[in-house]
Amino acid sequence: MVGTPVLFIAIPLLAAFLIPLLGMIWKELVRIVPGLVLIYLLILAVNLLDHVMVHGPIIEIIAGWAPPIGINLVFSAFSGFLVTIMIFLGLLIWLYSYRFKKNVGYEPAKKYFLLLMMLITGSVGIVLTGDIFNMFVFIEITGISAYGLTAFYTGRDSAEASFKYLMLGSIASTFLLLAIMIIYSQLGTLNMADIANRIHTMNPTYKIISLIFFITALGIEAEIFPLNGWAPDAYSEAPGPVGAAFAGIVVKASVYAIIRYIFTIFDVDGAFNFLIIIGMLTLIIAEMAAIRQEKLKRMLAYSSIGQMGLVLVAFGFGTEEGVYAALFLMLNHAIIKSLLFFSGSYLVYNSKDKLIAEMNGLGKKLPITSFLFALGAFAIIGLPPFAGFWSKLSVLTAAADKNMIFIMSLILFVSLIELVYYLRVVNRLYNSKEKASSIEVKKPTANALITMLVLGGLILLIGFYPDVVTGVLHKASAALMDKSQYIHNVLSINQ
Amino acid sequence: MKKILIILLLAGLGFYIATTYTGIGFGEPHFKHGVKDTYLKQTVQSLHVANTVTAIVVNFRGFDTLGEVTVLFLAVTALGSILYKKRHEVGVRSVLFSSSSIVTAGSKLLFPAIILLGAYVFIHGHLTPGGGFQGGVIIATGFLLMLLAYRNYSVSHIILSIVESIAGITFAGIGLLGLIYGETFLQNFLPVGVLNNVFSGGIIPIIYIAVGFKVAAELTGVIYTILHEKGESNG
Amino acid sequence: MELFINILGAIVTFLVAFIVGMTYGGLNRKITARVQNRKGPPFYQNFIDAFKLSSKETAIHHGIMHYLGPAFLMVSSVMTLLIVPVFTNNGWFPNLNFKGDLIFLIYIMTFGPLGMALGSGQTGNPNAAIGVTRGLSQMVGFEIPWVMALIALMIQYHTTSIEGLMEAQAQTGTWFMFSSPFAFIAAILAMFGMFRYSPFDIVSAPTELASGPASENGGKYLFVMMSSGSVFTFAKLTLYVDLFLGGAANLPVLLLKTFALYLIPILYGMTTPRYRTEQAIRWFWGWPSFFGLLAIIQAVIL
Amino acid sequence: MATLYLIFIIFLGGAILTYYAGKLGSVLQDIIFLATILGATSLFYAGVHINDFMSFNPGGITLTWGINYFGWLFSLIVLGLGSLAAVYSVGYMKGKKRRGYFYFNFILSIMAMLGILVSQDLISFFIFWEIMTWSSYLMVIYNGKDDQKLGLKYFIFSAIGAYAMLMAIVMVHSVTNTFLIGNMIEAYPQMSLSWQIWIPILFLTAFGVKAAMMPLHVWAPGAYSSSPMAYTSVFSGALSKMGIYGMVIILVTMISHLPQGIWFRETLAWLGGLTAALGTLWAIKQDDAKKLLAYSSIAQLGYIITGVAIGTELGLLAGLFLAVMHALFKGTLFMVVGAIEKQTGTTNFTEVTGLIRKMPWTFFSALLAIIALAGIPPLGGFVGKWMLYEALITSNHYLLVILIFFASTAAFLYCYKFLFGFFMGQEEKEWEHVKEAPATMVVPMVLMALFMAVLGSWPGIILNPINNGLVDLGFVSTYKHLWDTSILFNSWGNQVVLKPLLYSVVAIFVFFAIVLIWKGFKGTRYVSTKDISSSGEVPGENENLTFSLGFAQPFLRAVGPVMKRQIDRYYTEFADGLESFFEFLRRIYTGNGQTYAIYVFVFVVIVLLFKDVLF
Amino acid sequence: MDNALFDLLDYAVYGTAILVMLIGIYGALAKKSLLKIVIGLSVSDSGLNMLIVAIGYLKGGTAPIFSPGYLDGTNKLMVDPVPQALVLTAIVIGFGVTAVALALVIRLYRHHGTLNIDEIKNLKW
Repeated sequence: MVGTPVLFIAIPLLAAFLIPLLGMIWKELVRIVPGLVLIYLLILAVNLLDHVMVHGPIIEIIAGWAPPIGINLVFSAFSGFLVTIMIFLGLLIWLYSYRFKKNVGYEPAKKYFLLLMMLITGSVGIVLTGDIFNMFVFIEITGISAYGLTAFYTGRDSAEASFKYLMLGSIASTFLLLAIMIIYSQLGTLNMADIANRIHTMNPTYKIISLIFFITALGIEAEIFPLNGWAPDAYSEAPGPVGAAFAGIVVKASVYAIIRYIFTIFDVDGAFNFLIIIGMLTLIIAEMAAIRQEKLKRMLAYSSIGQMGLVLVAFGFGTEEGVYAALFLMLNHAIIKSLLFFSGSYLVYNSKDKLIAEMNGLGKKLPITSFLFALGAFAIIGLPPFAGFWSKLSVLTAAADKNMIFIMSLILFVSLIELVYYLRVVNRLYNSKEKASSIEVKKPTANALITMLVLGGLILLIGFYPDVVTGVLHKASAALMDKSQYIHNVLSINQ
Repeated sequence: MKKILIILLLAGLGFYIATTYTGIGFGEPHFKHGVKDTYLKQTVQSLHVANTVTAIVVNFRGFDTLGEVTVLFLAVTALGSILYKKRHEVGVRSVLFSSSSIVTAGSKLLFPAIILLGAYVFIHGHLTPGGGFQGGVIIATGFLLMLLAYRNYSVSHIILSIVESIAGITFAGIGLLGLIYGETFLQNFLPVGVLNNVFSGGIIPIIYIAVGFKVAAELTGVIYTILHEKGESNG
Repeated sequence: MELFINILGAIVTFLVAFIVGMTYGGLNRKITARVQNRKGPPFYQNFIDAFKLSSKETAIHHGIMHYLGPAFLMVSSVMTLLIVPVFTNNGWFPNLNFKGDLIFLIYIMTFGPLGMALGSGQTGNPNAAIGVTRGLSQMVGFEIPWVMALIALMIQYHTTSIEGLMEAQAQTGTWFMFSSPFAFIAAILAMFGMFRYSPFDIVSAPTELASGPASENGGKYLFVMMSSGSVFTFAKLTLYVDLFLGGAANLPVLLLKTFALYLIPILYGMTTPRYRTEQAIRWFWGWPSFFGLLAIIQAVIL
Repeated sequence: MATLYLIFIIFLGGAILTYYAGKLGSVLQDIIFLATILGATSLFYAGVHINDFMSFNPGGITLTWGINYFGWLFSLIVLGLGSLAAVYSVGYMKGKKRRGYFYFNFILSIMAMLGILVSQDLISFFIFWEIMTWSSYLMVIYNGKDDQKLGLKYFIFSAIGAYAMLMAIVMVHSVTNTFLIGNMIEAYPQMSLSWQIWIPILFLTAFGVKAAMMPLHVWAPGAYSSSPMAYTSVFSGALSKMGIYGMVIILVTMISHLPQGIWFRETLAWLGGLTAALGTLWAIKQDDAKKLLAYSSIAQLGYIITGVAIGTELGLLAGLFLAVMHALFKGTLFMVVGAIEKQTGTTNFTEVTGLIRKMPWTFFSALLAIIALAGIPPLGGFVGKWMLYEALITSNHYLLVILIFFASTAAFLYCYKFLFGFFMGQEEKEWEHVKEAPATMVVPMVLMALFMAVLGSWPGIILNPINNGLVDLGFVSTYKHLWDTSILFNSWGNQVVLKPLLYSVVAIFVFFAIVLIWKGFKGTRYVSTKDISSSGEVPGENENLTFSLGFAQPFLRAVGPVMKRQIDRYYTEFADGLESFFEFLRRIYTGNGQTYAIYVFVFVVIVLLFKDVLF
Repeated sequence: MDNALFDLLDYAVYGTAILVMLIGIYGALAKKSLLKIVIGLSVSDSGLNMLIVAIGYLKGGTAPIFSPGYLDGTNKLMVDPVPQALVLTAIVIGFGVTAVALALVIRLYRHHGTLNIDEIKNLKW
């Protein structure tokens, strides 16, 4: 063992407090340190995940008080898997945004990397924590970092996007607190396992009301329709890598939270169907909105929302297969959507007014970037032999096993819409009828290229050889499904 | 129309919230196996801390507090990022009036007292109501007063940031020390002392003092940053 | 030896067909002239023309396809002749009767016109191409009732070979003309188009301009074309006789029956002015096809 | 059996190598490209045993690869045509840009098609199917001037098909728990009736799209005509056959067990017939050779679909034989167009005329291919047509046979138009310099043309593998019963003996050819095609009187009502309607943060109100 | 004092808290000025915090502080300290959010020259 799960939180926090000091010593450290931290965390995560695969979940207690009393972190196959993805992605995002734009000065860079690191930490915290109030705190950490990052560019609209995000975010925290307090006032505990253990003693009406509040609050973060008004704006106005971070990290954490509540904490069966309903709604509406977008990033944003809807649907099946599918989707979405955001930012960067219509012929000017974008587009549509195919297949298989033919056909119909708008962009990239533009081509930096190539390679790797991930996914989904084991694991820890 | 809709919505929401909470009953115990009893017992028994709330905030749920401090830290960072301007764009102070001498003199007089009060509050956080947050806020009020009173009063950003950082490092560092000397993060590894002594409660006062500094510095920073925002230029 | 006799028989058949076809052509000209109150050429005029054309020297050509066009045409006519049994219940001149069937026949009949079309296409004469497209269009028109009639026969008697149909006809003892009247009508109406006499002489449009495949051909080319046309006429008439009129056991009967059939399109044409192409097509898809449909219905019911 | 792995590795590696070899030199690139395709092809025929299967388990899914006789039959089309087209491509691509891109996708599509044939499980089938789709899509947008979004249309329709297939696959999986095709076939009779109906429909949709079946054909004209011709020969010749391949499997293994199967067959057969008829009519209307051939491909696929759909042995034989023939003649014709495009720069009939003397070999191949296409004896096309008619007549499809007949007769019009438009007509100064295409392009065309001629009299060469394939699918052998090396039978016992017919045709033709060329070329003088008398006028040097506009106008006027509206329009209108609905829908996102906040509360209150229903 | 009044008072605490919260939300939803929206959010936070503290209350309980004098009189009822601790966190977080919100308002005002939320919708659809 290289360390314990708490280091996922402690180390970045320590680093975050250190960064301003380090920055006074050498300015470049501000950019380097977060990367080092993330590299360390990645090593830690991979090691722990490896350990967890064999030896079962690690329950870390904090401040020396056993679970119902103190706060605990749970690094199970499920949460560990998500944490690993998040940190990996975080590292790539860091690498990509290292010198993302040359003209960014010291102060903004410091803040950018700080906020980015804390965004990742917050999300990791959401996934790891075993305490509902602690989760609230991490959600807020993530939230504030996200507001700051959204408004990072001092252009006109980013503040608007950020404000919308903030407004909905604070409504979300209101609901979250309300829900937490309902639970607390009924059961007198904040520990997830403890709550799960005793939830059946709770008055069902209150239980459902608190569940609704939870879903609403977390749904805002997880971009569920109709709570996702902030999302397209925030995605499109935030810097490109941050968009990737939202799609790949923040939303995943929120979805995790919803899933944790529904699968582990509450024992409300109707919640699964509800997940399917809102998931489908989200998926359909988002994809329909995406097809009419004129700006690439906004399109990607809607597409992300849709994907999350699909993830929720997959979770909503409530079967292990469904969970497997959902996790696979999350993994793929993290990889592919990041690639799309990464390459897309350079495409946007090089087109007038950020319009898709202005992207004619970029395939020639930015060959690698465009190629990778096309690869990502193909993958996210679910074309074999790329990564996206396997997840789409598993979602459909899960649906078919639940005999939900209608849901299946809807998913496929929506995939068709998705295909249309992605291919429109790809078609444009490789359309040689370019408009004479005087804008000089801004080539991606070397580190950005490396990042994109890594992601592209991963897409191909998973596509050709899904076995690299399926083992972990199966373990992870089994871990989520086994609720009593979770409760037992957490509550049996005694100092 | 829209307002009616909103009112209806809120009425509906209020109805559900109200039924939920009134069902709980005010001032009555609603649950049997809650954690609060353990907290009340353990505060005195193993931590030797008088203020249970402090014990919960700093020790039992110290992790929350670490997150909370981070939130503040992030708020300051985000604020700085959002309001960041390149140097040549920096505007003048937006307080357009000079305060009267009564205010300036009074502020100067009060300032040390306020700081002292703040310090007292966070140093005694584990004994009396109050603590790092409260004390920090009080100190920040002092700076707010000074900023309002003196047009050219300036606080060094660098110092603020150093204070912030060191305080934060202290908190997180103590947590990690707990991991090293004890078994878990944020575990108390110092002797707990005697109940109701200033030097009691192990790491709790240290952390709370650090929090106090941090909150003071951060709140001051927030106020300072917002005040320095360029105002309407037609004054 | 047998092969030799077969080849000899084929050549004899060809010669007979050539002579009979030429004569019918001449008679056609004569009859037409009489109806139009002209004297008209003698009935052997065609032979004279043929002799004249064949003895002409060829001096120019327009390229290889131009050369070969008439040869294609000849293949089509001769093959049709070889496939169609000339005499019923007669060991003579079996030719290739057993080697092909009606579907083959239908297709081999289109071989020539297409080849010829290519030949004339190479001349570069626009009128040739215009004629060709008209001809092909018209073909699409008349093939429909024609095929319908044939299919009606095929499905009624469960055979696609001409021999088989003739046997069936002989067994029932009734000419198909009477037992399958609709098929007969459809086939006869289709024949109007097949023979390309007025009002379906759209291809060559002889009265206004020199169009159609023949427009750049002279001398030997025209001779081969002419003889091919004569042979083709005879072959087709024989086919009709075989299928609908009970066949013919010997030459006089054959001549009688074929000539009687030959008169039908000629006489119809004399009374009718030429159609436009699309009118012709629509005509064929009208009543003739309707009769073809009736024929099929009849065949299915029986 | 590891040979199969090796083949796919060769393909993949070759594709990547070829892509990057362009930086080193174009000759090297050509060599690697040819080596890949030819090497893999020869390896396939040398080292892969039929009916030898192997399994492996990626991602916990059992996949099986191996080839049976039926697949082997199609592999002939894919690899045979693929190799020839590859040779042709080398000439075609000389001096063009983005050769690496072209070669890469070329190799990938060949690989994907082969992959489809060796897949014995639905997942690898689907994977290869999709690889085939996107690699061909990339070819469609190769020219980069996709103004009408033809590539997009192609992809969308392919995706509709692919998703339908995916749905069926998943449905099958939920019953059988495996993805093996064999298990699917076994489990099929036990499924519930609605699934028994839906699964074939979904599969047939997928295959129908690739086989350009009406009404799913609308992508085809654009896609066929806008991809580079060297590829289109494969695209139309081989790739569309994958649809037929799948269709036959579904029809034989599933629908024949279904009591309601007759409706499937009839519908499909009629759709095939309509496809043939409408495809032909639209082909006649085209002025561009690529478009003409594209519509003609649709029509030809219609015949094939009809043949396989009626499901009798003769029908299947006919359909599959036509499939092989179509690969041959349409491959050749697209190559011809490619050659002309390369030499003259255009493929429009109204621009290019009189190439016969400049490109004689091209003309020769085109002539034979057209004769085969038209189904005129004695070339191979006739065999297929004959079998199709006989199959239709003997299985009581009387109206359908007339429809088919109409289509194939009308096809003469465009056949003639094709030959006339390019090769006949007056020779223009503009095209004086045009030379015959390079040998690498001519040789494949001529080879295929000759093969077609051979097939016309010895169809047994192809009928034998078809027979083997059908036996593999569970039919009794039709050898000596429906066909012999050069004799065809129908089920009523009638026959066509091809060899003597061929000999007589050749004999007569040669005889009269000699009569006509008696004095030889020396005796006669070639005159310019300008030296003609047209309505009494002799055209000048710069006048071009070639009749090329409004070709077959009277015929089109006659069938006018049928062609008033393209099916395309319905799709376009539907899509437009959908998009405006989406446009309306996305106004939910008003841009006002407050509204979004209100949505949140609306959501909460609604869910609270209906909480008893929802939870 | 009769019991009914007590009961009413009991509810009044919750009621007030909820009412404050709803008023805050109303402000956030219905007011056009960005500042008022931020204030509204802030107010609703306060209401919520009141509610949370109210939940922790126990009748007759004292503050959960074991001050020197307290330990002697044993077994006195104490109110639930947990909600208080939570509220502390919630307040601080609320502060952070409000600070960021104000900063954003400043930015928006800087760019748009208005605080009317209806006019700040460059991003839509």
